[in-house]
Amino acid sequence: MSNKVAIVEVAQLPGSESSDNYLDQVYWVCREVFDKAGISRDEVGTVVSASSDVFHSGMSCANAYYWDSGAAFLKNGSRQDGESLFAFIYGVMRILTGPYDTALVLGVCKGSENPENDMITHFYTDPFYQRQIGLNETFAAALQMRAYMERFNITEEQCAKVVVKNRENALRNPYAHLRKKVDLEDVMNSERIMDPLKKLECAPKSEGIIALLLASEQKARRLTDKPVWCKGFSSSMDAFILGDRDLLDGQLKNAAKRAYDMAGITNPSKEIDVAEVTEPYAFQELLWYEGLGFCDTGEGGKLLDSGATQIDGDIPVNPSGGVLAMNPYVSRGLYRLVEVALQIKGEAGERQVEKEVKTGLAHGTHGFAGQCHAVAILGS
Amino acid sequence: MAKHFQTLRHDVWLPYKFAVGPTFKRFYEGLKEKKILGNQCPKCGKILVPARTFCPTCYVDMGEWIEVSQEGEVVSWTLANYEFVGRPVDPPFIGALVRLEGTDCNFLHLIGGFDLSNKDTVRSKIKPGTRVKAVWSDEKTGHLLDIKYFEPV
Amino acid sequence: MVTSDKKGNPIIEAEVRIPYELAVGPTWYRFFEGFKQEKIFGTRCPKCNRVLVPARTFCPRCFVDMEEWVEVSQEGEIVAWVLTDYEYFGIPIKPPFIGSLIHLEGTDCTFNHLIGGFDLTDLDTVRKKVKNGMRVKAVWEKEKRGHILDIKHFTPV
Amino acid sequence: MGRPVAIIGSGQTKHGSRFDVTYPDLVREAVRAVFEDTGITADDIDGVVSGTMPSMMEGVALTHFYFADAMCSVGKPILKTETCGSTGVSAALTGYYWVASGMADVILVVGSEKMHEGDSQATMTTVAEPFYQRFFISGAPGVFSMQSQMWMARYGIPEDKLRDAAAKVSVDHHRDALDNPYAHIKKAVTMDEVKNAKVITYPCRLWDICPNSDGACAVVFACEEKAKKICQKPAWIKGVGYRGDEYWFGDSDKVVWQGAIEAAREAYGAAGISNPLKELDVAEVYNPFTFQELLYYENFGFCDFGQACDYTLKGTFARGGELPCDPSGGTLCTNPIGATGLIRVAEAAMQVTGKAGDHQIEGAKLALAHAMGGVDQFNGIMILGSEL
Repeated sequence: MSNKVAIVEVAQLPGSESSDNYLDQVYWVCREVFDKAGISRDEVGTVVSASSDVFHSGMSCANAYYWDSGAAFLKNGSRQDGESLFAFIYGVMRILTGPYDTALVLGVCKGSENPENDMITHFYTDPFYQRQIGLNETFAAALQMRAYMERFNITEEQCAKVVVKNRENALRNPYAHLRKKVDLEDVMNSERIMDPLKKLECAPKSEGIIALLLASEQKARRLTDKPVWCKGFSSSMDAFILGDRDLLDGQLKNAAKRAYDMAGITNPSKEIDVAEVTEPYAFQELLWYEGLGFCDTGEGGKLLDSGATQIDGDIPVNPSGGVLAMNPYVSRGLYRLVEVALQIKGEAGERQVEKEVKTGLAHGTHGFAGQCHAVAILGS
Repeated sequence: MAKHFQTLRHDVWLPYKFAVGPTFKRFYEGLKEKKILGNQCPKCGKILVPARTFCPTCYVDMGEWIEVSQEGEVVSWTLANYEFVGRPVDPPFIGALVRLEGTDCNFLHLIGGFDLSNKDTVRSKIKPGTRVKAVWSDEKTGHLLDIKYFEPV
Repeated sequence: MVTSDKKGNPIIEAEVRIPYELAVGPTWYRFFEGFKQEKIFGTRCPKCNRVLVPARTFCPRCFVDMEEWVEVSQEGEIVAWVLTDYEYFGIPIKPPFIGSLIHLEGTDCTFNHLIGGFDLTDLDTVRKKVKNGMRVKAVWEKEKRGHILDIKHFTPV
Repeated sequence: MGRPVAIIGSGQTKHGSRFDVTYPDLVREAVRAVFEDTGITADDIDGVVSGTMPSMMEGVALTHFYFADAMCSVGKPILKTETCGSTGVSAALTGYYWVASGMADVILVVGSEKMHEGDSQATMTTVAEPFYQRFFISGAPGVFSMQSQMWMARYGIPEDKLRDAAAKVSVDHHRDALDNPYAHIKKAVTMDEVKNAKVITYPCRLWDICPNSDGACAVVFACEEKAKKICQKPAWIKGVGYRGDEYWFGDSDKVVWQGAIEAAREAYGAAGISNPLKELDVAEVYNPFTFQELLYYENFGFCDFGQACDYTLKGTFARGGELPCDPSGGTLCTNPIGATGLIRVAEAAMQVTGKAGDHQIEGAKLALAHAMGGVDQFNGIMILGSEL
């Protein structure tokens, strides 16, 4: 995909619990994007947001509630439910189609107002089979982790080290929710809530309200010196029943391949300069390395051990601290995307990676054990 | 959840009636008779359990109903040690994927029948490929937990 | 447990209850603090000059902060009303009740609240009593809890 | 704008009370119907769009996971569009933009709802937030009752005349639904029955209000090349429009309703329509309430403000009239919410391709499909034509 749509500006709110009202926060983050881009609300063409009703503070038809706070009064807009990278993808499609030359993309989830994620994800289940066994996202992840350890000899320490790496990175990210260093021992000794999964290997429940302004090539060049181009994207869905799937060979490869093809990437481990992946459970970051083609199947643990995915490595993964440090369930995919955009712009502050960033990858996942994946490739 | 700022508590509290449909109805009736029922795809030949209306791969109506084996191998398992909403039983309990003999998918259920209080003991007891068999609850209501759990053979 | 619907189809009945706790935030907080003093506050938009009630953080159309607070009139005209006389699971107010849109004097939108203070059991009597354009005023509860229902209802003047 | 996009076929379930099947099986019924209608298979589809109402409606969250197999979306890219009552049209728009942008050639759009499994009024209550509006908005009928009163007051429409016009809308659509094999409510009603029916929220009476339905609809969107290859008579998308108002019900005018007016204007502009009454051959207007359908005639420019009752009473919008509206019986007779807007789109496509069977409007070439959502907040429109 040539340079047709760019991210012009981004704004994000921190993940920690805020006493502010939801609607005010949505307004502030949109206001910030407009002010940075130097445009008024009237100039915005279309608005696409991402939110899920169950993660939406107990209000149904979520986008009705924040419609005008999200700058969409009397605009042509829409909403994506579930993975927030969908909203980015849909925003890009709307600009490509026209007549709009700008799109505001919004991710909205005030996790502090919601009950535990496990309670909410339990309602992803069908009422007839998996709900009766008590399945939720953590339960499914634990089954996936055991299978991963046993099939490929991934060790518990390798999984735990993902937490150490990402939580350390989060110390440099002012927006991260958990900003406290943990060491390997802390992780290994944390409560085994769903053995082999330990408490510190599970992402928290965070706030996350985030906005970005997309523009067509012509418009983007007028609005910014540093456009970040959308190079490719895709998503892929897996079967619903957990027992019908190979939990270690899911749909990520499919989503990544389609996105790489669009972006003309043939060797991701060489061509991707930085990646932000959605790892609500620590071991998943290793498994996603494989799905994204950063290493071969079963080699995720070794890639981590090599140091390549550290912030100063060859292919830094989650320099922001990732989802383990901040998990605004619905908007976490857009947080990944915005972090990659900041890395490409060179505006990631203390968490800016050392190497030059030309091409970056953002990944989002939703559903049990990665039932649905989305991948977006950005470039300078 | 006491917070240091003013909040408004409200619950989403709603009633549902889920349509069971003929396929799960028959599956539940099997459970009442201590039978685990699957069915076979006429196209790819796979046997899926619980029984389905259609084959998720071939998208055709499933064919013949089959009583499947009550024994199988553990594919993956987790020892749950915390209380969560919707839990099938109080912790500790083991959730597992079990490949029942002769079937072509993994069956989500529980493993039990021995002391679960120590993770190391549990780990020595359950290995990949460990054979387990269904243990039935005394009372059958047409619910997945009519099978109490699977226990090592 | 599987039961049956009216036609004998198998169903499973269940209730789902999910708890949420919402941050009130400074604008609602100040608005409801006003209620404790029996005052209704709106805010004025510095750009379009409209006064909106309840008070807002920002103007939804101009997308700028609304920082000027104004106490608005407790009297206004009924713009529309509806008598609800059926019940459903979780209905927040016990029927019969009248929901309405009221144009409070000096504001530039309508305010959503109840009309009451008289017998609501018969639609025809209610229709004789309540007309669009009629003047109503706020009636306050004695005990205030910083809640939209600290105003008990609006009643004909 | 973008490349040409066509609808190459649609499929609907039998709508109504469907406790006979599970929710995914109901969805599959619509998908199988669209495969039959178009002759394509899952392999021909590049991506899937799913649309439903809030998770709270049926107690299963993120239903696109639940329907993954039933929608043939495994291994494919997916989008999940949800905009309250306008979901069906919003999902259709997603399918349209996906193809028009060149990012896919063939997209399957699926809308569904199984309202009998939940409590729709209780679910609607959760659409209003608990700080302010929840206590005063008594489900959907209350909102529309207030809207119709404001309309009556603004134009001085005599109550008897409005009552007669709304009753005629109800009588006509209940008769229309008898000719629609998929419709839910199949019962002819008389003017007297409508006017004397039980008051739900004054002035809305029982026969002025749509039912709760279970049902699903599937529509396939394709680019020009694929459409011409697969389908002999595609329905071309001539224009789309969508607008949303403020969240608070009391903030904007719902009589001269800018959201509805602007959504129509955007779609008409793209389709080159300047006189909708003359140029459109049929319209599938979202009409969960008889009074609201009348109000839409005015906002969509089918007639002047304050005139809808007169036009309706002389038969302009009935079958055989100048611009037949909702010959399918519309939302008034069938309302599986997440599917409802998509059914409007499917019906409009069927009309311009001559596939509407017993409720076909002869020679229809240009059709409008519409859906509304939120507390009178969202309006979405798609214009379909028989010619590219």
